[in-house]
Amino acid sequence: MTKEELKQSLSTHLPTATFDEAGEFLNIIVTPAELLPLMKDLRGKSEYNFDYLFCLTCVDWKDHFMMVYHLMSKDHKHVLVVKAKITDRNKPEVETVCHIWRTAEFHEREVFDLFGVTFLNHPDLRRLFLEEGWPGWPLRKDYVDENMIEI
Amino acid sequence: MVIVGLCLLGFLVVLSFILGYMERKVAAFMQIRLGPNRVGPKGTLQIIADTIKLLFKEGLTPKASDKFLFNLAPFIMVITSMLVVAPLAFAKNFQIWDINIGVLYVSAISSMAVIGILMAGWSSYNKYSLLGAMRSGAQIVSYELSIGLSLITIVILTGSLKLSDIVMSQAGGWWIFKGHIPAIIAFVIFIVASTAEINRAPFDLAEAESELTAGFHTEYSGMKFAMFLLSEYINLFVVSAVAATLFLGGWMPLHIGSLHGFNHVMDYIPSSVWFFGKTFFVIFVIMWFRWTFPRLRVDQLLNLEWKYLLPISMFNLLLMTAIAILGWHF
Amino acid sequence: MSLLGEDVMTEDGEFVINMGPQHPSTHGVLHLKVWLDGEIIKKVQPHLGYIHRSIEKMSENLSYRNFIFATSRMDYLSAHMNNEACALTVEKGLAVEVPARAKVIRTLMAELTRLSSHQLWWGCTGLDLGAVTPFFYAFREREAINGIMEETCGARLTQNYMVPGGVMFDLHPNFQARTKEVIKQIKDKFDEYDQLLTGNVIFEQRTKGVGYISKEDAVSWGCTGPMARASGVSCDIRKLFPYSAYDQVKFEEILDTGGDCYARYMVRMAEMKQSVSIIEQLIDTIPEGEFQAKTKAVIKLPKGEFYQRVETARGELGVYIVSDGAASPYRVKYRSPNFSNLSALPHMSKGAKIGDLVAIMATIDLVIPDVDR
Amino acid sequence: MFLKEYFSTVFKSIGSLLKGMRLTGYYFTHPKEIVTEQYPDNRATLKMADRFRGEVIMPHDELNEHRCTGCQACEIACPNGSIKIITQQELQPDGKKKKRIDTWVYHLDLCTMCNLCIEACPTTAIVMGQNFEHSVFDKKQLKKILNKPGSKLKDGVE
Repeated sequence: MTKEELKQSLSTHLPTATFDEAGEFLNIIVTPAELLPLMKDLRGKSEYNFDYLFCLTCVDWKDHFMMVYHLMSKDHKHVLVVKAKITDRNKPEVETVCHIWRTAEFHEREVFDLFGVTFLNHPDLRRLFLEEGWPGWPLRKDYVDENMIEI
Repeated sequence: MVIVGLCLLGFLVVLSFILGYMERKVAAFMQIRLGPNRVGPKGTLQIIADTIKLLFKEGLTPKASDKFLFNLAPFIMVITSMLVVAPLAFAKNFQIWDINIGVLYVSAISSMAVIGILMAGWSSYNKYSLLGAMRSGAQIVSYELSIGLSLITIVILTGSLKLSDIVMSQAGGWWIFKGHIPAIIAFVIFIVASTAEINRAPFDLAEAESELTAGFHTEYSGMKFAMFLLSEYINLFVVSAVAATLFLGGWMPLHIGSLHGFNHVMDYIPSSVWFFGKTFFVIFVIMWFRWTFPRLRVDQLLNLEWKYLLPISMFNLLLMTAIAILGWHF
Repeated sequence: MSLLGEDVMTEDGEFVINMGPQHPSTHGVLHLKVWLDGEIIKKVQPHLGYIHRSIEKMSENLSYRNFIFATSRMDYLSAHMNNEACALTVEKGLAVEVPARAKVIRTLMAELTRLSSHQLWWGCTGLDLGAVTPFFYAFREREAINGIMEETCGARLTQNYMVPGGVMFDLHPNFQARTKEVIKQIKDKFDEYDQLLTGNVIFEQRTKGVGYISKEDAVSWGCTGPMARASGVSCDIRKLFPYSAYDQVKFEEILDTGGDCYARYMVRMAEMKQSVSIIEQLIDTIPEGEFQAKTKAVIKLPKGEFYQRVETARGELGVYIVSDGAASPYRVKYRSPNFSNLSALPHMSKGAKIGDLVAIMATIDLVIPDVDR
Repeated sequence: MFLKEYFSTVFKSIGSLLKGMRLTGYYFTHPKEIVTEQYPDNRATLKMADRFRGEVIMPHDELNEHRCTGCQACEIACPNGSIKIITQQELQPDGKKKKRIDTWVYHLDLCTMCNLCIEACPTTAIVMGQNFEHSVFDKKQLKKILNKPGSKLKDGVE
């Protein structure tokens, strides 16, 4: 499907979502609660068939977190960016998608490690790169490390 | 007797130096590099420098290890490998102990090496060591069979277990030429199985550097580690010497039928040169294996033995018996 | 956690060993906790982060010209492609047209890097499987390519040759002649590679049927590069989303359906030949002209998000830049190929033997700095 | 048929192994193929590529003059902060004040040889040197001051 068709189809599928077409790919922005059902449909429905999650990350926008999922379909060759806006900065939580795409398991651990976003129902949510008990979440914008050398 | 023993010890240490140097140079030339070339002329003293380094290194003993067995294992390794040297005929009329069951002695003592390996692996209290030792146990126990069977093919031809008799029986020609195809097959099987027996690549599963870091001698350092190396080289020498004695005529010079002129010239070369020449040729072939092939996996190793080497050598033995009975050998 | 004690053996009688962080075949500081039943692997758990250098955080504080250098240190064997990915992303944000000459130079350099990276991999695979000699033969050819790199880019491994808008310098005058000569040499050596490993019965036994991953699993685990192509997943970014000069050359996307270590090996071997063919097509037709487009001294990307993918020697590298209009990126995410490929390792090595684990790791072609970033 | 298969496997396997041995045997008997670089011995003839990036150097001419105006473009361009330029104001004969470098500090231990400072320099005051033998026993020696004592800015370089 082209960008337009995808938008058309998705806006009927999920009317509450907002879209952003400024970039290269079509972006769909949803709430964390809507994320998992949408993702299941995107993977499961044959007209979308997004079988390949090629990038999963998070952006800290100081007042909220934005989970970013880059999806691609190997068959249809279309790309979609799903974004989930997490407004609760103190207790960021979102459903895991690692049962839909296995690659999400490691990527979500990375996001948990560096941003402190908790993925509900994740099978093995531990720190990935940093040791257990590391203070803070390094990729957050307000992270302060006393050992950091300012250049 | 004591003097002979000390001489033999010194000889074996020097021999392992030579083999160590040879291995490095063979490896280097096969790998398009120069190898040791800094210490001494052409790097000949490199191995001595390494020995001195190992001598002065601290011999660490893991805290939780079984200290007695841990310290005993390298000695067992060296002693068992040295024992096998006794019945070998190094040159004409030069044999330390011409025991009348020489072949049996060789194959019995050489299979003792596994005890040292198991001891080292178990007492180290290291999981890699234990895995390496277990692999080695399975390996040596199974390859022992093929070695025995290929040795017996020659014993059938000679009718004697005495190594000096075996050498004398090859005065007219070496068994590898006289014994038709079965002797060649037995020779190949012997080389393959003994490579496995002495834990050298491609059968170095007990060490398996890329899997088990260093296998059974992971925890050894300093002089104790050097003893493992020493025993490895002595084993290499012994195995090659046995192959040379049984199949390539020991110290017997190369004689071709009735070419008397040629045979006469060959007789002028000292018998010890013949012996060591043959031995080093076999050593070179084993080194050649090591620097060419990838390592087998543990189940493939056992497959090779039980599915290929053992049936072939059994059949080969049958064939050889038939040949010996019918007197078809030369 | 102590090495001994409860970690030695689980209640089910499984043996727990720690492979790494210092281990001869983990290709860097990767730590694998392996649960064993005898020789058979029950479970593998990778522990990462021993060389995490937080390149993503560093990039947030560096300008758009400067942040590229650090990516050479991610997958150091495909430093060119990493740099290229960053440069392409910045160019996408700036909407700068790269001169045709720079495009061809980038492609040539990327293919040379791929060739040398695959050669190193070939040597290391041999080494991991216990054959030491291939390593030295591989390094001989790699050395020639590194020599070319050194002459044109000024460095052998971490070249930092790509800049936003093109390449840092023009090609060295010797480049064409020397590359042609080296390519000719390398083509002759492929035969030796086959003699030493490809046809070898021990090698075939060690790799065939080992570490199987199906097509569906490969997509789901996010595997890319030769590893996914060996399972039949068409994922060559050079074909799917051509960048630089890949639309001007003819080459095949190598696909295999084996999905095992041997298929991965064969895919890489065939890819080397494709790289040679790409270089041969481009080497005589390097267009004249500028090698760098004019960019401002201080680059500022417009507000927005930019994503660019390139095919490195190990798979798909994605660079995701979020810009807030300032002189340095607001957020940079590197979707590194090794990270996803490694995540499939526990799945692939289940039921294999210890020796197989080494073979699987070798044919995934792990570069740990790229996993940890 | 089973036997035929069995023996063909055996022969094929041995053949494939011999192929490998032939190759290593070839190299063993052809020592001319050895490619080892005899590094410390060939130091006299060793020539690095002219673009090789070994370290940052500041060329001085025979009058002990360099081309650095102290604009600090390199310092800004350096991603690692391995360059530190200390400048001072100098009173010119015509009464104007002019910036001039006092010390040009180069932390070789931090440098990644990325060449960005050389690219940034507007007066080509610094270039990459070919020397790569940087090992020292004291880390402090890796902090270098590139402008020679008593050197001054070359006339005409702005």
